[in-house]
This record gives sequence, structure tokens and C-alpha cells, in this order.
Amino acid sequence: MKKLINDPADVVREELLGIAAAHPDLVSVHFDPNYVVRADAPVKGKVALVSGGGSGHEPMHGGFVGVGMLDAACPGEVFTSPTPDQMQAASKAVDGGVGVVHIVKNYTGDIMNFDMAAELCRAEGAEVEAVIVDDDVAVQDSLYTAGRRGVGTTVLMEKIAGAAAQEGRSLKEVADVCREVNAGGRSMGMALTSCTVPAAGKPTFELGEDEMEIGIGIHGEPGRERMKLKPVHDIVEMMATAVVEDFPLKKGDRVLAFVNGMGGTPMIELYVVFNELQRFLSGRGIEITRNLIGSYITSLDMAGCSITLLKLNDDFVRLWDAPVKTAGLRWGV
Amino acid sequence: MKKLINDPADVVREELLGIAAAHPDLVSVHFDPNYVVRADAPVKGKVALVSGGGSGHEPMHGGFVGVGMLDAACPGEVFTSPTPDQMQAASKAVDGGVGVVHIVKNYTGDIMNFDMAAELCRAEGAEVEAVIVDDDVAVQDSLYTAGRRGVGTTVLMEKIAGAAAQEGRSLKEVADVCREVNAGGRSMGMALTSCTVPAAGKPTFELGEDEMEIGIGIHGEPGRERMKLKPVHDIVEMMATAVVEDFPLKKGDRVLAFVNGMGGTPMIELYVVFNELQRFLSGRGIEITRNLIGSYITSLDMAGCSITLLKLNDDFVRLWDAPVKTAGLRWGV
Amino acid sequence: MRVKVPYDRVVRWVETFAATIAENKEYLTDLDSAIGDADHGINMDRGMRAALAKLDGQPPGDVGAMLKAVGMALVSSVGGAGGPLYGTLFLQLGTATAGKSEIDADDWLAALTAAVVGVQARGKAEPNDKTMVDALLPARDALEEAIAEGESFPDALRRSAQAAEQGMKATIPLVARKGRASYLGERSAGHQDPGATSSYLLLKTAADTWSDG
Amino acid sequence: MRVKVPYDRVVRWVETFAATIAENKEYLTDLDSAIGDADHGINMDRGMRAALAKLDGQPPGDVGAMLKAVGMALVSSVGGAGGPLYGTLFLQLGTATAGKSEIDADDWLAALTAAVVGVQARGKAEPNDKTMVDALLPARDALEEAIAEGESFPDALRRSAQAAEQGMKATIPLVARKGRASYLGERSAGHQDPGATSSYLLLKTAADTWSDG
Ligand SMILES: Nc1ncnc2c1ncn2[C@@H]1O[C@H](COP(=O)(O)OP(=O)(O)O)[C@@H](O)[C@H]1O
Ligand SMILES: Nc1ncnc2c1ncn2[C@@H]1O[C@H](COP(=O)(O)OP(=O)(O)O)[C@@H](O)[C@H]1O
Ligand SMILES: [Mg+2]
Ligand SMILES: [Mg+2]
Ligand SMILES: [Mg+2]
Ligand SMILES: [Mg+2]
Repeated sequence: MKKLINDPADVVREELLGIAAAHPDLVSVHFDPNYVVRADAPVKGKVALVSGGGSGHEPMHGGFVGVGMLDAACPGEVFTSPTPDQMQAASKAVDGGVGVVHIVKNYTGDIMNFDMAAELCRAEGAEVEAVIVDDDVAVQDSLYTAGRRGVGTTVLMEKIAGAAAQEGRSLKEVADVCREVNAGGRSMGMALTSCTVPAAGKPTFELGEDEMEIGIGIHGEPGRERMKLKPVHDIVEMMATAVVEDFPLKKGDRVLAFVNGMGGTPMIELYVVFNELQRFLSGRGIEITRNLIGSYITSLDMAGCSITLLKLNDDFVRLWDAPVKTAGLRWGV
Repeated sequence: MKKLINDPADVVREELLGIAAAHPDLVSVHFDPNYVVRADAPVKGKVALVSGGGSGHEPMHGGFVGVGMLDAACPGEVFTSPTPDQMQAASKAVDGGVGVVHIVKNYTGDIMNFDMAAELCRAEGAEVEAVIVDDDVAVQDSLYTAGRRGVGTTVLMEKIAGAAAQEGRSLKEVADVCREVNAGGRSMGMALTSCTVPAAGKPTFELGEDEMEIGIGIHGEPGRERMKLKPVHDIVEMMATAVVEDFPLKKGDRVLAFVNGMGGTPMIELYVVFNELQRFLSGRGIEITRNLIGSYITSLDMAGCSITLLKLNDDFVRLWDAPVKTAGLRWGV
Repeated sequence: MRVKVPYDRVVRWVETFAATIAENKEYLTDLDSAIGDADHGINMDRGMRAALAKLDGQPPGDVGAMLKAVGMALVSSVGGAGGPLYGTLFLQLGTATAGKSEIDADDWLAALTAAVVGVQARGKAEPNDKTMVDALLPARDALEEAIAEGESFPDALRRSAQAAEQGMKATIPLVARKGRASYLGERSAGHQDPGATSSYLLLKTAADTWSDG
Repeated sequence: MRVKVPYDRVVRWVETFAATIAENKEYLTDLDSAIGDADHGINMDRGMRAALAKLDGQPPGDVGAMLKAVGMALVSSVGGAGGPLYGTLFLQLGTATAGKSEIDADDWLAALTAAVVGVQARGKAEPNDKTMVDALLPARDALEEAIAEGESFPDALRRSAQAAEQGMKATIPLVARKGRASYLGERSAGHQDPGATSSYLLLKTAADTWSDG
């Protein structure tokens, strides 16, 4: 295992110390339990947005805490959902008196821990609404399974709902924006290499020099299918077809296209992916009205990418364009 | 070789198509010869900043074209300096009538190509000043060698000089700001893995599972020394010591600390590096007044990092904080 | 005379379980690599270490309070699916044994029943979903049956552990319908469920530490 | 009677050099991997392909114009160090032979001299800096010597190529003082310079295509 770390057991703590040292103007970081909150939290009269999940997906979520996006993030151990006491403490720290939205990615662990946290918060009299992200079309959805994973749409939800909260919408309205974003977002990912969990010390799965894994999640879970490496044209076609047909999107639809790197993939490749995606979508008469290209929801050092499409309406566009000031996303301010 | 590409020969072109499709609000991209210019170029009465170099260092330089930073970038083939005709055409496209600064990293190829370009520009009556970046302390400087390589300080120079140009300083003044930034900046890099040049198809060098290379450049050139992998604490100490003692920096100095990923290194590790750097510097009484953490000057898919320190004065701080609106760096607007 | 397990012996069970998890940390993580995210052993080990640290400060004598403290430690240190599930399991064991300084077979049956109900309420898993429920539920049922048949507490514990083992092994051919393994669909078949394995170890250590000497 | 190389034969030299570079693309790149950035063969090949494409549109008969066109193609397609250096080399060869429809030994000596001066002016390299100058300069000197000694043009070309080969090999033990290899310091010793190698190939193909039949 080759990583810029000391003891694997200290990675999350040392990362948080780094974030605290780097961005005191944006966030403050609390330890035991671990959480990251806006430097000016709580913002009185504003609905607070709290998200969280395992570490290893940076900049998500800690890098999205700040004006116009999240009020708090709860980082768990690497790839492990954080615990209810983190979520409760974070929710309390950012509650501006008009309620807290929990943004929860659809993994059994995240769901159950956020459930317990919401119970704890409500027991203390706080208003909490939980919203679920489950946008990964690589997973078959069904009433009898854990359902789809939450992946790329999470980033877009945090930005868009963050803007809705910032402009003073109510708890119910902000939660509804989240649910609309989730309903309008679809993703699919692929890996060229596995990631290596620091505590495990070896790759989660092995891929041959000419193989790739299609339909992976963000935790080094095996994907839907392993196949021979192909030109990026074919890879994008496979992924984008799955995403577009799941909606299905039709001619004239406007989307936000999000090309995401998994942590070990450089920008040069992501732009090549975006070029293919743009050609694919314009061939179907789908317009990319906004885009986001970069490594925003990662899987440690995994090489690969994911594609997320969010069907846009005017409200989403306005909220997307609204100012945001976080370590990971920043514009307009 | 595992990359999200089609034919290796088309990578740069397809990347540029991706950039053109993604950021029409910020830049326009010209082909044959290839260059990227501000969407609103030329800006009349403003000194124009042109940079360029081999591709494979994304987001540098194309990602730094926009308001408050570069007016144009000339992307060469992967790791190959661009050609004089690119530079000449780009310079012409952005010349606002008060002169053009060429920001040149100190590599024989870049120097010679920019020299020829400046000759061509001047022959057509344009005013051109070339400034050199040579900040890599891993390379011994001497009158009898090619001197130090230009690495991380380039990013800081492009931002700071871009702000100086934006606020209306003269050609000589902007060029002087560049030279001051170069005089105040020092860098050192290290690699956990080699990068793979698409056209070569195999890693430029081989490193054992427990080895790292200290003092690497940004083109997969072998470094100063190969050694056993160490905890990041020791790695940062080695690199930061070399940088700090080269100045030398002393107690009370203020710096901008730039922790840069080489392309295959995720943010979680860069924050751990920053934490170590912060501890190292504060132990010596050196204050980190500003910081930049992320993958901004990369070496394709190489895993590793570099540390750049820029000694700050009030002018630099003000110019660093000034608004910038590019694909790769954005704040205040 | 009915066999009773005193407070100290219950503590010893928790300690033995912690040691067993530590020994099997890599094994459980490897099982989780195949169909999950390669952390079940790491998570459970972190949790049981936190639980052990809590035991020290525990006022002696109250089995329920002690087991609740274990549950709280798991909830606030494990995370993932394992945290809430094993946390709930121990919290329910604790609630059912509140104020007791020793437990007998009926106490344990009541406690285990409450624990399984709690785990199912939390995780919504049914039998054959390929989860820890597939070890826990048969263990509870076997315990009830053995007690009804008049077996001694030690013997009933052994039957309960055997049923857990069978349940664990029976997860191998199953296609997962809950938890992370369910994302794999058919590819999840042919692998033993990590959570069912740790649950078997839980009941096996109970049988081992409560039935000898 | 003095041997003259007509326009077509000069074109054939350029074509043969392009083919030789294509054949040695990987070899040159491998040399550059060891002490540079693994692209010299790729760069030169891209450049010579661009040059060949330019040859087609060339008005026949003017050696100088043709060689300048090659130089321009190299300058605007190679980049890196190789582009300006080989570009300058061909531009200088072209300037020295402007308007000529054929060249003799003296023309070639004048042209090669101008080329080497140009390369040195552009790159500031001295002998033994471990660059292409270490192949070019001995080749020029050997050519001058051979002509002074009255050797035929073909023989002079062969001596020139041999001197280039020796110069190329002599770069192996040198520590680089110019170009990318200089960053390696002492670690650059023990490797043959890629640019000196391509320069040897340039002079070798001249000897081959101009001295037979
Ligand atoms: N809904 C559920 N109900 C009961 N047990 C579950 C459920 N989901 C997952 N599990 C159990 O949790 C185990 C995985 O635990 P762990 O690896 O610690 O958590 P995570 O899946 O979050 O990484 C699975 O092997 C399974 O036995
Ligand atoms: N200053 C110089 N003068 C003459 N030749 C040089 C100089 N610098 C480099 N070279 C030659 O250029 C060769 C490398 O060319 P190439 O790989 O195409 O360019 P780059 O180094 O930019 O990748 C070296 O092997 C050397 O012979
Ligand atoms: Mg997990
Ligand atoms: Mg090069
Ligand atoms: Mg797991
Ligand atoms: Mg080279």
C-alpha cells in the first residue's frame, strides 16, 4: 500500500486536523465526536443541512460545508457510516431554530445510524427531516432489497438544497427540494483500478491489466460487471445509455452533467470523458445546460469515473448558480 | 496502460474539445494551432498574460485562463513544450495593445520555443516580456546547467500576476511581479508511483511496492533520490526542510503554503500532508497566511505530491485574494 | 437447582467475545471484502475495544446496565450497519436484564428474543435475506425449544450456538436482499455473510463461557 | 568531375531520415526515458511526418526552399527541445542552400556549418554538454577535414557520419549540462544522449542516400 499517511488508524483524525488548519475562515472542526460545521453556525432562522458518511470520499462531505451548501458534515471512519452521536451533536450545533435536514445516502449503515440520530434529536425537541439519496442505476431497485446506492447526485443535492436553505425556505420546502433533486438525478460509475482501504492495506478487489469494472459504487464494492478495457467512447456510451434510459430522458430535456473522478484519475481524462458525454447527449438532443467536472465524490485512490445527470428545471438552475463558498465548491462569492 | 482515453494520439485534442464544451462562458478554444483564450479576449488596455507548456499538467494551464488570471494558454503535446506558432497566435489573440507577458517554465524546450515566439511577435510589432519560473529546489542550480525546473510556483505566479494585470498595472510592472513571485517561491516534489505517458503506454519509471522517489519533476523525470517509503511525517519533513533551508525562511516569515497533488493522489491524503506541513512550519515559527490544497499542477496519473512555499508580502496577499474566475481556481466572483 | 450465570460471568462473556472478534478481525474483514466493503472485522473490533474501555467504569452487579453500556459503546464507535445492529442487540439485552445481578435460562431467552426483535425492527431483515438475522433467529428458536424440552442452561446454550452455526453456513448459497451485499445481486451467492459469522461467534462464546466450570 | 547531389536526391534524404526516425521511434524514446521524459522518438516522428506532408506541396527544384519548409514544419509540430533545435538546423541548411537545384561538398559543408552554428546559438550548448551538438560538431569538423584532404563527396559524407557516431557514443559517460538530462546530475552518466543519436541518424542517412548509385 502506497499512501501519504502515517498510521492507518489516524488518517481520518489527521485529515480533519488538516482541514481545520486550512479553512478556519470556512469551517470549524470538532473532535470526539467528529464533525465539521460552518464557521458561523448556527445561522439563526435558516434551515440547517447536515450530511455525513464514511470518510474516503473527499471533498465530500467536509469540503462542502460553508455558505450556500452544508451546515455540517459528519465524517465516519473510512467507508464506514458515522455514528448517531456525531450526527446528533452536529445537528445540535447547527440548528438555527427552524429545523434540520439530514441528507442520507442509501446504505444500510447510513440509514440506520441517521435513523437513530433523528430519534435522539427529536427526543430533545429538535425538528428533523431525513432525505435519502438513491441514484445509482447500476443497482437494481426493488422493494425487497436495500435499493439503489446514493452516489453522485448527493453532491448536486447538497449544493442545490444548500442554496434553497440559504434563501430562507422552510424545513419542508428544503426537504422537498432534496427529494426533487433525488428524483431527477441518476448516476453510474466505473473503475480502472480498485481502491485500497488504509486499515486493510491491500486493494479491495483485483483487476487485470486489461480489465475494468462497470457499475461500481464508491466503497470499492464490486460492480455490476467486469469486462475488457475499452476506449472511453464505448465506456461513456455504456454508462450514459444506462443513465439516460433509466429516466428515460428525451429530446429537448436539459441536464446538469456531472463527470466525477474517483480519486486517482487526473483532469485530462475527465475532460476527455466529458467530451464523449457531450457528443453522446447532443446526439440524442439532450442539452447540457450546466456541468461539473472534477473529483468531488471519490473512492480513496481508485482510478475511474462516474457520470451523473440531473434533469434541470428553472428552479434548479437558479439554485445551482447561487453563490457557494466551501473548500470544495466555490463561486459567486 | 489504464486510462479513460481513445487513441493516445488524440488525447490532447479531445481534452481541448471537452474544455471547449464545458466552459464556453470562460474560454474559447482554437485548434491548429491549439490555444485557449479568455472568452472576452482581447481586453483592451490590459496587459495580457500568456503561458503554456506540455499537456498532462491539468488544470494547468488551460484551467487558469479567465478573469484575473491568464489571458491565454498554449497546450503542447503531452509533456512536450508547445510550438512558437501556437504562442504567437495566442499572443496576438489576447494582445490588448499594452503588451504581453510570456510565463515560461524553465525547461530547455519551453525556453527555446518561447524565445522563437517572442522573436515572431516582436517582428510583428508586439511588445513581449518573457519571465521564467525556476523554483524546484530538488535541482542544483548552476551557471553551467539548464538550472532549476519550473514547477508549483507557476500556479501562484499566474494567479498573482493575473490579478496585477487585471488591476491595470503596466507591462513592466506585471513582469516585475512575476519575477518577484519567482524569487519568493520554492518547491519540492515526490512520487509514490510513476506516471504513464499515453503515447508511451508504459510507466516512465518503475518503483518497487515499498519505494518512493524524492525530488521528482512534473514530467516523470527521475528524481533526486529513490528511497524506502516512509510515513508522511518524515516525507514532509524532508521536503519542507529542503524548501525552507533553500530560502532560508526564518521565524516570523509569512508564507502561502501550496500542497499539490500529482494527479493520482486523493484529497484525503493532501489534507494529511497539509497537517504535517502546518506542524512543521509552526514549529519553526513560520506562519501560513494563505494556503492552496489540491491537484493544480499534475503529472498525468502520478501518485505523489509537491510542496510550494511562497514568501508573502502585503501586495502578494492582496493580489492572491483578488477575484479570479477560471475553471481551475475561482473565488470572489 | 437452576443454573444461574452471575454478573462476573456475563462480563467474562463480553470480554471473551471482544477477544474472539480481535482474533477473527481479518477473517471477518475478508468475508466482507467478497460481498461488502472490507470492514466488518475492523468495525467490530473497534467497537468491542470501546466496549471494554466502558466496562472498567461500570458499577458492578447490574447485568442490564453493563450490557446497555456495551450497546451504547457500540452505537457510538462502530458506525456502518454493524454499529446500530449490534448496538441495538446489546441495548435490548440490557433492557431485558435491567437490575439483575445474575441471569438464568429464562432471562436469557427473554433477552435474546428482545434482541432479535430489536435487530429486525432496526434493519427490517427477514430470514434468508443473508444477514446476521440468519444466525440470530435460529439460535433464539433453538434456545426456546431446548428450554421447553427441559434441557439444562448449558446444554440449551450449546444447541443455540449450533443453530447459529448452521444458520451462518446456510447464508452461503443465499442471494443477499439486505445490506451492502444486495448490490451484488446474484454475485453475492456463494459467500458466507460476515454479520451472520460474527453473530455465531457471539453465541458460541456465550455457550463456551457460561457452560464450563 | 565534382559529385553533385540533385534536388530529388536531397528530398530522398529527408524521406529516408523520416523513415529511419519512424523505425527508431521507440529506441529514441527509450533512450529519453532513461535521462529525459520519454518522448524524443515520438516528437521527432511527429515532426518528420509533418515535414513529409509539407514536401508534397513544395515547388520542385529549390533545395533551400525545400529544406526551409522542413524546418518550418519541425518548428511548428515538434515542440520541446527537439523542435526549435532541429527546426533551426533545417532552416539554416535551407538558408545556406537557397535557390540551389543541386549541392556539392562545399555547399554541404557551408550548410552544415551554418546549421551547427544555429543549433549552438539557439541552445547554448558547448561540446561535452551531452547534447546533439556532440554528434553534429565532430561530423562537421570531419567533413571539413575530409574535403581539405581531397576526399570525394561520398567518402567525406561517410567520414562525417562516422565522426557523428563516435560523438554519439562518446556522450555515454558524460554528465549532462544542458537539457532535461541535466536535472539528473551524476545520474545522467552511463546513458547515450537521445538527441545525439537522432543527429547521428541524420548524418548517416545523408551518407547512405547520397553516396550510393
Ligand atoms: N438490514 C440488515 N439487517 C440485519 N443485518 C444486516 C442488515 N444489513 C446488513 N446487515 C449485516 O451487517 C453486516 C455488515 O456489517 P458491516 O460490514 O459492519 O457494515 P457495512 O455494511 O456498513 O460496512 C452484513 O454482513 C449483515 O450481516
Ligand atoms: N540546450 C541544448 N542544446 C542542444 N541540444 C539540446 C539542448 N537541450 C536538449 N538538447 C537535445 O535535445 C534532446 C531531447 O529532445 P526532446 O526529447 O525532443 O525534447 P525535450 O527534452 O523537451 O523532451 C536531448 O537529448 C539533447 O540532445
Ligand atoms: Mg462499511
Ligand atoms: Mg518533452
Ligand atoms: Mg462492511
Ligand atoms: Mg524528451
